[in-house]
Amino acid sequence: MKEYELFIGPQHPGVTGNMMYHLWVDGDTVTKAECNVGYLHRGFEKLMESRNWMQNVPLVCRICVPEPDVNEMAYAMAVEQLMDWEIPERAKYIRVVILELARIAAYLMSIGSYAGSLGIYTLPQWALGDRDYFLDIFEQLTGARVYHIYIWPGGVRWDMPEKLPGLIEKTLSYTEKRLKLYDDVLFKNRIFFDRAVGIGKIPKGKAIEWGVTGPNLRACGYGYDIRKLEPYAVYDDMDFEVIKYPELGDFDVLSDGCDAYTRMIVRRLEIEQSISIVRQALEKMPEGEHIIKHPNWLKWKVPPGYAFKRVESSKGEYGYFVVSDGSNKPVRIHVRGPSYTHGVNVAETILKGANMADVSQILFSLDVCPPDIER
Amino acid sequence: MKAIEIIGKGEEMHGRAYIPSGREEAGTIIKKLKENGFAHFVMLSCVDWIDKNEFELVYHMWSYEHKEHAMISVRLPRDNPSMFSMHELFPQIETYEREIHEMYGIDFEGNSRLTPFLLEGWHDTPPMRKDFDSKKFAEDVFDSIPEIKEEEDEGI
Amino acid sequence: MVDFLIKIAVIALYTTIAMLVGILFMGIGRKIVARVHNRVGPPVYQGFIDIAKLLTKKTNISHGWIYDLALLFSLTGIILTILFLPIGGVKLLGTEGDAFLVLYLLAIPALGFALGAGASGNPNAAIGVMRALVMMLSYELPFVITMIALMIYYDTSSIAQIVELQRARWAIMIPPFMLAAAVADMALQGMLMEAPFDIPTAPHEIASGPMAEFGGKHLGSLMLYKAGTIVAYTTLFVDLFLGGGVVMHDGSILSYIVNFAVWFLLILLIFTLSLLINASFPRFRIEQAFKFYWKYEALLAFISLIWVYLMVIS
Amino acid sequence: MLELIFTALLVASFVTLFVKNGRVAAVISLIASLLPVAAIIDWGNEFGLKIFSFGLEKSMDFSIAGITMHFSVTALAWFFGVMIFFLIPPIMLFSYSFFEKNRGFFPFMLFLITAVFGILLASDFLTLFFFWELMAASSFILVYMGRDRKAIISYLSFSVLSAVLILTGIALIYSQNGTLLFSNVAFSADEVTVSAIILMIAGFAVKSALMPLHAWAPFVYSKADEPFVAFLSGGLSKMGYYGMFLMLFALPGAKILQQYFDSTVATYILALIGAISAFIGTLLAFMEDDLRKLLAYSSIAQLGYIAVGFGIGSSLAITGALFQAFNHAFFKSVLFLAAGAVAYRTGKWKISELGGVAYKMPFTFMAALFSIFALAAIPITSGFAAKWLLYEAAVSNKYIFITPIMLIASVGAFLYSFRILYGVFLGENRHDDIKEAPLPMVAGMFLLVMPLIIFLIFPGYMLDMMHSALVNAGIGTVSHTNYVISTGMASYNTIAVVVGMMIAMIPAFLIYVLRKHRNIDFKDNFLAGEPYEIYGHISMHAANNFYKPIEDVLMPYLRKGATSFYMALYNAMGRVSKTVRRIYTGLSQDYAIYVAVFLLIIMGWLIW
Amino acid sequence: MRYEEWNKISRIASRKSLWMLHFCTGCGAVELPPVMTSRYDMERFGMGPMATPRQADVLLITGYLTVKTLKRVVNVYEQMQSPKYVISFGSCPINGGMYWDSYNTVKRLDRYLPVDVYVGGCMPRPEGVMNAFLELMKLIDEGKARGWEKYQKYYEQYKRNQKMAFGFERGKNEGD
Repeated sequence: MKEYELFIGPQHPGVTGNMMYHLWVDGDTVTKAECNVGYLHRGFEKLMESRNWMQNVPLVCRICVPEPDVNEMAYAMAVEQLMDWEIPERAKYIRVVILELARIAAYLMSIGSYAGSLGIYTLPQWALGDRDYFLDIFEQLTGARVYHIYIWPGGVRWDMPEKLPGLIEKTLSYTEKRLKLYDDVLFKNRIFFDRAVGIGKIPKGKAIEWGVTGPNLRACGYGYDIRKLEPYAVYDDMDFEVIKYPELGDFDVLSDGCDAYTRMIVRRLEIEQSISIVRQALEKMPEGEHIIKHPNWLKWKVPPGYAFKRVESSKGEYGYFVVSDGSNKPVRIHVRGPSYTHGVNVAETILKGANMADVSQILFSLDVCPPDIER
Repeated sequence: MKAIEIIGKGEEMHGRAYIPSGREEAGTIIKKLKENGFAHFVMLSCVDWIDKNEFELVYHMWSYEHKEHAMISVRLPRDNPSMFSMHELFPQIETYEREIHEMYGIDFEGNSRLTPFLLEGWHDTPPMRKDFDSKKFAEDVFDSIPEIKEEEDEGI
Repeated sequence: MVDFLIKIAVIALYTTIAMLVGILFMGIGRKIVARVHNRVGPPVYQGFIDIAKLLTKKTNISHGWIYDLALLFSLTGIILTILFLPIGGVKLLGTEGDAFLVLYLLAIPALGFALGAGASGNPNAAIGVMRALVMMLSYELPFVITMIALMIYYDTSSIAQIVELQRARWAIMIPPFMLAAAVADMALQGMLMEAPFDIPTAPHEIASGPMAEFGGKHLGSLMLYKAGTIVAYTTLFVDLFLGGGVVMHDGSILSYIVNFAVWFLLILLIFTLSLLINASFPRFRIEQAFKFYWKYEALLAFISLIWVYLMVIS
Repeated sequence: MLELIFTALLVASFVTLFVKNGRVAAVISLIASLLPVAAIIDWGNEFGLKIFSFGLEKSMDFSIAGITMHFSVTALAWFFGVMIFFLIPPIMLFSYSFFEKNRGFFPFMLFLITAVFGILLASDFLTLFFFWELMAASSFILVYMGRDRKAIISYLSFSVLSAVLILTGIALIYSQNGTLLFSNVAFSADEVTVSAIILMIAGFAVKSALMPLHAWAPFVYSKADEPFVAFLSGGLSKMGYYGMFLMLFALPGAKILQQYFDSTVATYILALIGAISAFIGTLLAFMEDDLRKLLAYSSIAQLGYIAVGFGIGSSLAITGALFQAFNHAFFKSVLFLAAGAVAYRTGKWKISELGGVAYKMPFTFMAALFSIFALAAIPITSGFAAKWLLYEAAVSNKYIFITPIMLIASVGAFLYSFRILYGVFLGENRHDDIKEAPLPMVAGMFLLVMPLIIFLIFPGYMLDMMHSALVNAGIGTVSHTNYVISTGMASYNTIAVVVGMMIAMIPAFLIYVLRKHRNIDFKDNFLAGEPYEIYGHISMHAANNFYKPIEDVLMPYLRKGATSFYMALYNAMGRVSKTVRRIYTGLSQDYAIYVAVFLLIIMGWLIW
Repeated sequence: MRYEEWNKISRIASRKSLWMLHFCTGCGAVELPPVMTSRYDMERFGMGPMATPRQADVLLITGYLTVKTLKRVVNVYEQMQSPKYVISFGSCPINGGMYWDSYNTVKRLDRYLPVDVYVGGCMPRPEGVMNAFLELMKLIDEGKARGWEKYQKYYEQYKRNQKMAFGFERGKNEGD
């Protein structure tokens, strides 16, 4: 046997969470990669089938740890569709605010971890420290730092406190200031160019066929964003442009796209975009109810039918397929996590032929999050 | 709906096309849709209709061109279910098929990688089937494990 | 006889102090990096605690006698190296060997470490050692060229002699050696395995590389080795370019203390500089580091060498 | 009595030719190979190694068919004799277990020893050439036994090249001087002499595998029997340097060259070639997967240092070069023997297929470890002193190109050393069914390691041994005591290093002893949390393409430069030899015509 | 030096230098980065993440354990060198938490590994995590953090329970 076997994960600093890539390496070139997941499999979909519609709300947010709100949002939207509910305007705006804040927090985490995989430990410290201020906002808004259980079918759980917009604005402007520092340390660093350009390339034209979504797809030059394609909440009122390769703002377009460099730059730019969306939403937010009146949770029955709702998460397209037969429990809820394609098929294919030193960089640049693969 | 036009059958469901299909023709339908702009394969999911004694496989596809979602539904009998693998059309279907094979016990002809995916050393009924009782299993297995009996000992 | 005993005592004292300084530096280094990270960081004596903990672990795992060589070689080699380096102008055994000897003595711990890592059988460790050796090949080229420049200029290869000859003027004040010192400082970055050259122990890539299987007393001795390398390499740099930190030459007790203090400050300065570079750069891939050293660094080093050569022959 | 030694060696070789049992042949050869050793020890009384004496004569004239062969032993020959003949008994001891059956190794090896003995004793060019060809012929037969076409063809063609170059040189010298006795030859700085010197040095350089003429070495070293290769690399390659030393310093070749070119450029080129040899050999070595080829490239590299020393030409440099030659003779023999021992047990040569041998063959590993320390010039063997002298020489002569190249080549030696250590001996434990090499093999290897440790502590003894050779050549020696070598630039005290190391080892030893440890199986390893048992077998030996990253950087340059050139050369040689083979018709008349034509050409050239 | 005194030095040193294993077994791992980084900075107490089990002293079970992960956790725990400690995060390792009826998560961790400190909550806040570390330091100081000794002493019982969870005892051979 000429190759040796390496395990990246489950207990390894170079893997995004609790999953494993089984690599066959010859010299320093990966000749074969196999993704091995299931370390986090809790059987959510099975558990949801035995809980009623409202009991599932605290469960769904636990599917994706770094950005739980997209789960709540997709689940709520799917249930609302089956119930044929129209939710209050204010709730929609609050949802946009929390979704975008969660996106910023998730991007900060992903940028921090990515920088860690490149060996610059200053940025993870800064980015994750700054992310904590967003968790403070969540705490004031929802009462929890990580699992918010805030977006319910029918609206949001509580109204936004009066003083919160001030805090949010303060945090956002602080983040904007910090982003300049991040640029100096990572995004405009010469060694980052050297390391990331041309690494982990998704072949041209394959991205859509392989099911690549989100920032990873936009880094390949396709301006597809579910917030634009299928606007949910009030995204059609928001003024923003989809960021895609090669329009990378004031960052140099060094590579021909689809690589780790472009993916990270797209993420970096989307933080600024999210900041502007949060500001717009806070500005335009109307007064009014935040939730519609619910039926009794224990007896709540949902009309039969199929519903599929997608939202744009920081990792890509997040979809909930909800099937109801008219009883008080769902027949089937199937979650489409973005990492399902990124982490398994795409990663296995693009790791083949990669340099061993780049494996962890590629995984972090794809922003693979194992909980949404295995649920 | 564009998808219904292309295939020539199906119904609209909450703004999405729902196309029922037979086991054999599913492959041609998906191929046809793929060629006609439905380039993004969203997911493959499975529903266990235990009352009707059948599994329903739902292929979700999305077209960036037409901005439209299509669900192709294939119903299979619950005993010895098997389906044709479509991983050659979209590579990620392989993973979905692995999961559904493991969770429902559906066999996919032509998929050579139906190895354990999420579970390890699983020998019971496939867990996502409706006749598998998760609560009972957990009680049987995990609650029956005894506690560690400690001796009365100063040292520990 | 009394002289001999005094000499032995001085050598033992200085070596012990050097090792303690090295351990202290590990704590100081973590503190400095923590400040860059906006953190408080551990106490400066953290290195002592870590090493004490590792050496008092209950279980110590070994992969056989070759694996234990890592412990024996790494600690022995680094102490031996320090014996041959003038510290604060005190020559210890500095007159008994020269710069080449020091270069090769530094290879003893590295090779011992490599043997231990190889004996653990872990592929991560083997790859880590491969990277460490390639790094060695990379940074040695510019470093030896600068060293040869010094040797040609001072017409001696003994470090003690070079320190002695810098009494009037530190080497770094001579124009070609400014360039050489800049090159040697980047080489030092590689020797100390700080970013962008912390490739051999990259945790995200190879799970801390050669150390993957080390724990307990073995890891403790490696930490001691690491502490020793910090002192050895920075001292080597200070001896070569900064006159060994010698500012007083009268041979009084006071001069020993002052020289020691200056030496301490200088190696702290060099070490801090390397930490600040470490905190602001990602790491290279190994072949990029190799290219960096052999292309740019070696070229600059060679320019300084030729400059010195022209100065000497004219 | 000298004839007796020659006769005894020849008789022994004929006897072993008819002995079928390898063990018996080995014993006979071992005894026979002690004869030259005894002679060396006896002569040692005059040249600095006083042990015992039985009054062996120092010179002899031997006439046959009107040609007189002049033999006499010089200090230089004696020093090379020490280097070479002390190698042979341990190799024979090793061969005792290595060859079950006598397949011709022993008779030709003894023949080879005879030839080497003759070369060293020869005191005229004709005798030298005669024995040189004897050496080439017998070693060719030993190479032929490896039954590898590439090896045979390249060795043959390079031997012929060497012979042609040397013979031409001798002819030129004869045409100038009319005599072939070393003592009577008087050189003058004219074109003919200079070209003779250069031709002869090139001829000798073939044998010592110097860079442009090294192409045969990897093929031959990787295919012939191990004990022979150990001697080929350890001993025979030194014969080339013996010849070079003879031409350059014993006969005043270096001075003539300097006079002729009016500068040191010729010798500088030799030094540069040596340094480049060392550098390229090192680079090629750490990219090689075949253990024997790796050692072959390593030989090319290590032998390059000797050429550097000769090229620099100062007393410091030549001392270093001779010291390096001595060290190389021993450590490289051990390494080849260790490779042989490993192959004897496992049957494998590829580094990527070996692994974990040290756990089963600890003594072989120990011997290899020490020789690798010597190879990498780690100051716990004598390997360092030699290189140190060379560096000192290069720096004190202000050789700003050669010194960095030499130093970096030496750092490169760490890389391939580790490749051998890890790839062959450490890493994944892949060989559960092997055991330690037989006792004679281990004993042979350890005998060869001994000098490396002795001369670590007392390098002065080594310098004493070469003292008269250097003085006779008018070079002068390096000031030294038994354990301190001083140059103008610095001094090196081996006792300080050894004692310092012992003291420095105390803390490490205390930690090692005071804290108990537990040995575990290598399967209980860090696999990112995965238990080994789930997978049954996990391949963990990262030895294939080990230095891939650096290979990726350097290979484009090397491919353009060295490798493709030599491959082209090899292909050309293949074509030439095919043509040559067409000439060998098998009819004796044809051969007679060839010989006549050849002689006519030679004579015509000489007369003209 | 007597064993007890040596022990005391060991305790003092290991209290102030707890190296934790970088192993995110569940969702609790998301609250570790804040603890590690500039906001809470656990390096103040000499704690830091380590890449491999041999180097580490503390194993953090950050949340629920699936059967598949438990196998790895046990392997990792056995590779660590004693004295070693286990801290469990969240409610899932205490009683199963949200996943009390899941077929794939083991519920009570102390039946498989000796746990020194539990942190409740879902998720535990960083302050709670910090408090757990301080608590562990206190326990070490008092000589009460002896989970590893307990594991050695009742090794058979732990092994039996682990095998039962992995499915060996259910009459089926795992891994085929």
